[in-house]
Amino acid sequence: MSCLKIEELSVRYSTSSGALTAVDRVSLDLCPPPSSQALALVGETGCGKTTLALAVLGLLPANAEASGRVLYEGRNLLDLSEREWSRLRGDRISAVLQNPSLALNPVYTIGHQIGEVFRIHRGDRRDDAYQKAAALLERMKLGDVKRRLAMYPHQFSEGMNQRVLIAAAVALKPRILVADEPTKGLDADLKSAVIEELRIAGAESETALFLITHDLDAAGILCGRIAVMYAGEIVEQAEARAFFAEPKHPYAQALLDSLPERGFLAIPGHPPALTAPPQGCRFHPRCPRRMEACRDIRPETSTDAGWEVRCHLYR
Amino acid sequence: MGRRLSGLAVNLSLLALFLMLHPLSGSSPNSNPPDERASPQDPVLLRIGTTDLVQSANILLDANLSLFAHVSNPTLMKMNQEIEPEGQLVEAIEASADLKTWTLTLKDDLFWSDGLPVTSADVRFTLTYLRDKFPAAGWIKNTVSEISIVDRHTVVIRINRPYGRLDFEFTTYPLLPQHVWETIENPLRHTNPGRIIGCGPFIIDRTDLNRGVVAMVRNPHWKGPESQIDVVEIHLYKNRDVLALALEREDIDIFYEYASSYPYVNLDRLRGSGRFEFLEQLNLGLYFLGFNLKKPPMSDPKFRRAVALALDHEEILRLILLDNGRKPQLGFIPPSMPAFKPTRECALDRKEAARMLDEAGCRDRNRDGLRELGGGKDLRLTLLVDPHKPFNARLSELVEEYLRAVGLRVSIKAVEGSSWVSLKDRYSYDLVISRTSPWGMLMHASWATGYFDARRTGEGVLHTVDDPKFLALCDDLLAETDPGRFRSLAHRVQDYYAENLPAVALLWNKIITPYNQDFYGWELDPLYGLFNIDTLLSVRRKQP
Amino acid sequence: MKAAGPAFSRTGLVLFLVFFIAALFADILAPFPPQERFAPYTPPDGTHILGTNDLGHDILSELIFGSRVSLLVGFGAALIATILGLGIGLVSGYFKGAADHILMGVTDIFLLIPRIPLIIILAAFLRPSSWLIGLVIGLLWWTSTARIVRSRVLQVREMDFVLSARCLGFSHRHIVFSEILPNIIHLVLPKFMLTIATAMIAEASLSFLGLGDPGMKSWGMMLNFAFQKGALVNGLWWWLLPPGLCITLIVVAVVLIGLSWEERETAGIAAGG
Amino acid sequence: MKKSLRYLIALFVIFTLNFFIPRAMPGDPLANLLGEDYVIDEASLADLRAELGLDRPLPVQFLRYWSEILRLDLGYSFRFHDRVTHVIGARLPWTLLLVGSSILLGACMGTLLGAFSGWSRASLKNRTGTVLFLSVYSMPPFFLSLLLLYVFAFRLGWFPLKGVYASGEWTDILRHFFLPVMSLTLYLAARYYLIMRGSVIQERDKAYVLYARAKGLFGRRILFRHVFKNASLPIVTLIALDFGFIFSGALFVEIVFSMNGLGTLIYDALLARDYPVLQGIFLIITVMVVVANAAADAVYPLIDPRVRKGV
Repeated sequence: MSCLKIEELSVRYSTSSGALTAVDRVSLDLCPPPSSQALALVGETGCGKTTLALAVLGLLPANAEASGRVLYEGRNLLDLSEREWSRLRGDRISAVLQNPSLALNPVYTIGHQIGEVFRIHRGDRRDDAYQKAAALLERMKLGDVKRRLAMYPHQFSEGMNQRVLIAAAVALKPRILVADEPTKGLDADLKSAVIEELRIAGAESETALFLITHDLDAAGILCGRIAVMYAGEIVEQAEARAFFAEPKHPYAQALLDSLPERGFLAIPGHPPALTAPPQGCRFHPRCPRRMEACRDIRPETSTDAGWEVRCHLYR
Repeated sequence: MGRRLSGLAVNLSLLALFLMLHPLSGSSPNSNPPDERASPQDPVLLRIGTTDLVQSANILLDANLSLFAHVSNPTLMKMNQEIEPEGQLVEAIEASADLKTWTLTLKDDLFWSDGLPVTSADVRFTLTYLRDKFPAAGWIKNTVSEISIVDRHTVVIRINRPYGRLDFEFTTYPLLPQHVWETIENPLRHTNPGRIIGCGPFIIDRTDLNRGVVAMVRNPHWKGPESQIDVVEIHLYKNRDVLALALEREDIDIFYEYASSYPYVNLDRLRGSGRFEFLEQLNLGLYFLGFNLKKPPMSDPKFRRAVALALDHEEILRLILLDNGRKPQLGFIPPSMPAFKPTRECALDRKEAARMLDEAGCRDRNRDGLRELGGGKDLRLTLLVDPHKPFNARLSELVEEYLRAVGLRVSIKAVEGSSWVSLKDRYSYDLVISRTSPWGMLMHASWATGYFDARRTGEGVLHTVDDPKFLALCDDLLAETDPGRFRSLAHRVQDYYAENLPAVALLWNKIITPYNQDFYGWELDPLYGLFNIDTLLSVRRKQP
Repeated sequence: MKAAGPAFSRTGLVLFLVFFIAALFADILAPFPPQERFAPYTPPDGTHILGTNDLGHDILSELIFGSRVSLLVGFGAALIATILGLGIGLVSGYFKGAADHILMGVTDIFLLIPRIPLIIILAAFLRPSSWLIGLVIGLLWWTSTARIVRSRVLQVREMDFVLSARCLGFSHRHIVFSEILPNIIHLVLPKFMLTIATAMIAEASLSFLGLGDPGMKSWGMMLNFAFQKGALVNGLWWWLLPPGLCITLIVVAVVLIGLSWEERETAGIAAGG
Repeated sequence: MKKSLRYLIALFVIFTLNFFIPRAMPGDPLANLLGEDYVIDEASLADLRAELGLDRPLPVQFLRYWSEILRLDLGYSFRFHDRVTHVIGARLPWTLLLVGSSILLGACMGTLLGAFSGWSRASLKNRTGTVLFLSVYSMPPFFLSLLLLYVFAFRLGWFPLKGVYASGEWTDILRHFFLPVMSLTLYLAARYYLIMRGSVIQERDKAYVLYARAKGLFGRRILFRHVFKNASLPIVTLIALDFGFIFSGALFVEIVFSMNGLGTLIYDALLARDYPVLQGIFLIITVMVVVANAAADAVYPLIDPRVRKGV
C-alpha cells in the first residue's frame, strides 16, 4: 500500500515571459511495496524537482497551477484548502526546505522555532514545547543543548541550521518527509551527519522519505528507489541498487558518468528552457545515442518489472 | 479604469463631505455649545474672544495683558469721547502757569482689591518704580525732577521744563499698589499667573495660558457703580478663523481686538444668524504708504504727489474694506480724530500722475514701459512690508500694481515684524506700508506727528521728516495749552501732510465689533473700543 | 501583486503629467491672466469655474499658475538635495577611509537636526522667497540619498567590472562617472521623487504660516490667503479645497511614481541576487 | 561607544549652530521689546543690552552660552518674562502628551493596518485603504487638521475649538486632545502604513514564510508569528529618526487647534525674535531626537538579534 501516490501531476507557471510547464505529467509512488520506503528524485538544477516537492507540500507559489492528483490517505492533496493543509503540514507531511539559513526566521531563537511545531500541532504551551525541542536536540547530539536552543540562526553554520530543520521536521514523526537538497553545500563530515540523521529518522519513525537531490551518493545511501527527472519529466524510475549498477536512460547514464568516481564526464550542452522544451524526446539535443525518432516523437514510458524508462531505445 | 481613478475618487469624496456638511451651517453651529454655559443662578459670565495673544502674566510688559489690565490697574487719566485727557483715578489735575508744577488729586473712594485704600504714595511709587525699572518710561528720568506727597490724596509733580501735555502721559501707565510691587525687584522678570491686586472694578484672577483664558473677577472693594457681570473671561485664540467660528458657535459673547475690526467678510454671516448686534466706529488709526524722504526720488514732493494720484483708493476701499470705511484724504488724519480738517480727497488720475513723474525727472526714456531716473538708471523701488499684519499683504500687491500702471517698478520686500523695524530704522527701503495705532496717533504731539518726527524712534515710527517747519509745529503743539490755538496748530499739521505728503493714507477703516444679543448696554471707547471700564460697568445680560 | 502595482504607477504618471502640462501651458490653459480683477468673492459660475477671491482674481487661473511655483520649488529643492546626496554618497563610498568617516559624521549630524523648525526659523529670518525655501530644503534633505548611495557604491566598487577598470588604471573620475554612476542612478531617482513631495509639502506649510513668498502665488500662499480672508468661516470651499487638493494630488502622484520606481528597484535586486 | 561619540559631536555642532543662526539674522531683539511709543536714553538701552548679554563680544557670548547649557540654564526670555526652562517646561508636557499618544496610536494603527494590507492579496478594500492612507500621507499636516477642525469641531460641534483644557478634568482634557491627537495620529499612521506595507510585501516572499507554512501555520498566524517582527524593524528606526519631523507636524496641529505647546511657542518666539526661547526649543528638540535615536539603538538589538554584540 503506498502512502503517497502522485498521478499525472503537472505544474504550470504563468510568468511575465510566458507560461512554462515545470512538472509535466509526473506519476510517482512513494513506498510502493515491497521495496524500501524511501524514494529519491534526482536531476540537474532547474529540472522541476523543487517544484514537484512544493506541489506535494501544497506550497506552490500563487502563479503556479497544478493539475493531476496527489493522493494521500485517499484524499487528493491538490484539492485541500489552506486550512486543511495546515493540519497536515508539519505533522503528517513535513519538509526540510532548501537554504536552511534563510528558511529559519532570523529574529527567533532556535528553541522557539523547533518548539513551534509542538505548539502548532499539539497545542503545547511555550515552556513544554521548549522542553520537547531540547529533548529532540539532545537526541541529535548537537552538544550544549541549552545554549544552542537560545541561539539565533545567524549564529549557526549552514549545516547546523540544516540539522535544526531536520529536527523540527521529524519532531512529530511524520508519515512523509520531503527533503529538498538537504546535503547541498555541506562539507563531507556534515553531509554524512545529515544523511545519518535522515536515515535514523526514516528507520525509527516509519517515515517515508521523499528525497529531492542532485546528490546521487546521498540518494544511493538513503533511498530504495530512484527517480530521474529531466526537463519536467520523469525519464527513469528504478530500484536503487539495480539503477546504479546499470542505468538505462542515456540521461541517467550521463548523470552517473558525471560523478567523480565514474570519470567526471560533464554532460554536453545545457538543460532546455522549460518555456520551450524541445520537441520529441526532451533530452535528444544532448543525447549521444539519439535516433531519428527522438527528434519528433515523444517517447512513452515503458515498464519492465517496476523499472520505468522513457526512451525510444527501450520500447 | 475605476481603479486608476480611485485616488481621485477619494479626494472627490472629501469634497462631497464638505459639500454635504455645508448646508448644515445654519443650524449646527448654534447647537449645543459644549463649553461652560451659565444657567440663570450661575454667576453672570462675559466671554470675550481675542487674538491679541497674552504670552506672559506680566501686566506691565506683555503688550496684550497690559491692554486688558487697564480695567484692573487703571491709568490715572483716560481719553474721553472727545479724545482729551480726563481724570480716571484722579479727580483733578492742575498745572501751574509755567507748566512745570502739576498737582494731582486722587478720588477718595478707591481701594485695592485686598482692602487697602489707594493713596498718593501709590502714585509716587508707581512713577518712581517705572522710572527706575521700566525702560520704555525713560522720559520720567529726563523730565520729572521731584514727586512729593501733599496728603493722602494729593501729589505734586515738578518737571524740569514746561510740558503742557503731561496729562497725556498719565493715560498710559497702570497704577501699581506700592505694598505689592515694592517687593518685586525686577518687573522685567516678573510673572504672576494668579490673582493680581488692582483697584479697578475688575481684577485679574487667573492667567491660564494653557486654557487660553485670562479670568477677571469683580474687585470686592470697588466702591463705584456696581457691575452686573460677575466674571469676565478673555479667551485667547491663536487664529482668527477659529475665533470667528467660536463666536458663531457662541463659545464667546463678543469679539474684541485692539484697534482691529471683526473680519469684514464674515459680517454677513453673523448678520444673517440674527444672534448678533454690531458696534461701529471709524478707526483712529489708519493704513498708509510711507516714503523714504531721505532718498531721491522720494524726497521730491512732486514724486510723492504723483504716487498719491496713481493709487486707486476707491478700489482699495471696495476690495480691502468691502466698503467698511471711508475714502481717505491727503490730510492723512481721519475724521475720527479731534480737530479733523477736511483736505482734498485722494483721487485716481493716472494721466496727471504720469505727467508729474515726468516732471520729477522719472521718465521712460528707453520706452520699455518702466521709468528711469535722471541718469538713465532703471528706477527700482523697494516696498517694505510686514505681511503678517492684516491687510498688508493685499495692500502691497495692489500698490505694486497701481504703480506699475504709471510706469514705476516696485518690488515687494516682505519681512516679519522685527526685521521690518530694523530695515525701517536703517532707512533701507523706498516705500513702506504700515499702520498707525489709535494710541500712536496721539503720541508725541498727536495727529500722527510721533510717526514722522525725525527726532523720535519706536516700533512703527518712520522718523523721516526733519523739515524744521514740521519740527517747529510739533514743538508748538507740545507746549500749547490754549484749546483754540491748539486746534489751529492741529489744522496746520494736516495742511502740512496734505501739501508735503510724507505719507499717503491708504485706507480709513471702520472698526466693527460684533456682540451677542444676550448682552446689551455697551459703551465705546475711542481708543480701546468695546473693552473698557464703562462697558464693564454698564453692560448687562438679558433675562432669558 | 506589488505594493504599488502598475495601476498605481500609471495613476501617478497621469496625474503628474496633468499638473506638469498645467504648469507648462499655464498661459494658454488659464482662462484669465492671474492679475486680472473681477468682482470679489464671486461663487463659482460659468465664467469663473472656481469663483473669485477677495481681490477678484479668478481662482482657477491662480490655481493653474500656482502649479508652476509648487513644481519649481519641489523640483529645485529635490535637485539640490539629490545632487548633494549623490555627491556625498559617491565620495564617501568610493574613497572610504577618512573622507567616509567625516562625510558620514556630517550626515549623522544633519539627520539629527530638526529640519522643519530650522526651515521655519530661516524662512522667517531671511527674506521669504520661494527660491530660498527651495534652496534651504535642498540643503537639508540630502541625507537619506547620501546613505543609500554610499552603501550601494560600497557594493559596486568591489564588483568585477569596477575592479578591472581600476586595474586598467582608469582615473577615479572615469570610474566614478562611467562605471559606478550608471549603476546607482536608478536608486537615486525614487528618492528624488520623494524629496519633491517633501519639498512641496514643506513649501505649502511654510506659506500657510505666512512665511511664504507673497510675490509667488503658490498653492500654499493661496491657502494662506483663503484662511486669512475668511474662506473657512464662510465655507467657500471652491477657494479652500482646490489648492489643498492640488497639493495632495501632486504629492500623491510624485509619491506613487517614487514608490513604484523604488519597488522595481528592490524587485530587480531580489532577482539579481 | 563610537556611536555615542558621534551623538556627542552632533550635539556639539547643532548646539553651536543654534547659537550662531539667530545672531546671523537681521532684526534687533530689543525692537519688539519696547513697543512703538517709547523714549529711551542710551544708558538704559545699554543697560538693557547688558542685561540680555547682547553687549559682549560674540566669543564671550558663545562661552557664556555653553556654560549656561552645561548648567542646564537656557537663559531668560524677555518676551515671556520668565526663565526659558520655565517657559518651555510649562508647555512641554502638553506637546509630549500630544506627540506621545499620537506616536503610540499612529504606530499601532499604521503598522497593523499596513501589515494587513501588505499581507493580503490585492482587493478593493485593501486598495481603498492604501489610497486613503496615501492621500493622508500626501496632505500637508495643517490641511488635515483644518479639515478635521472644520468638520468635527465647527460643523458638528462635537469638540472644543481651542486650548488644551477648559475645566481641567481628565475627560475634559481628553475632549480637547481628541482632534489634535487624531490629526497627528492619522498623519503618522499614514507614514507607518506605507512603510509597513512595503516592508511586509518584501518579507512576504522570504524563505522563512514558506517554511512557516511548511510547519503548519497559515494565513494571518504567519503574519503575526513570523513576518510582523521582521517587517516592523524599519519602523523602530524610523520613529526615532522621525522625532524632529513629528514635532514639526505637532507644530502645525498646535497652531490650528490653538494649543499652548512647543510648536506654537516656536512660532510666537520667532515673531518676537526671542533668541533664548528659540534656542531653548531647538535644543530641547535636538536632545529629544538624539535621545530617541540612542533609545532606538538600545532597543533595536532586543528585537533584532542579528545586530546584538558579543553573543
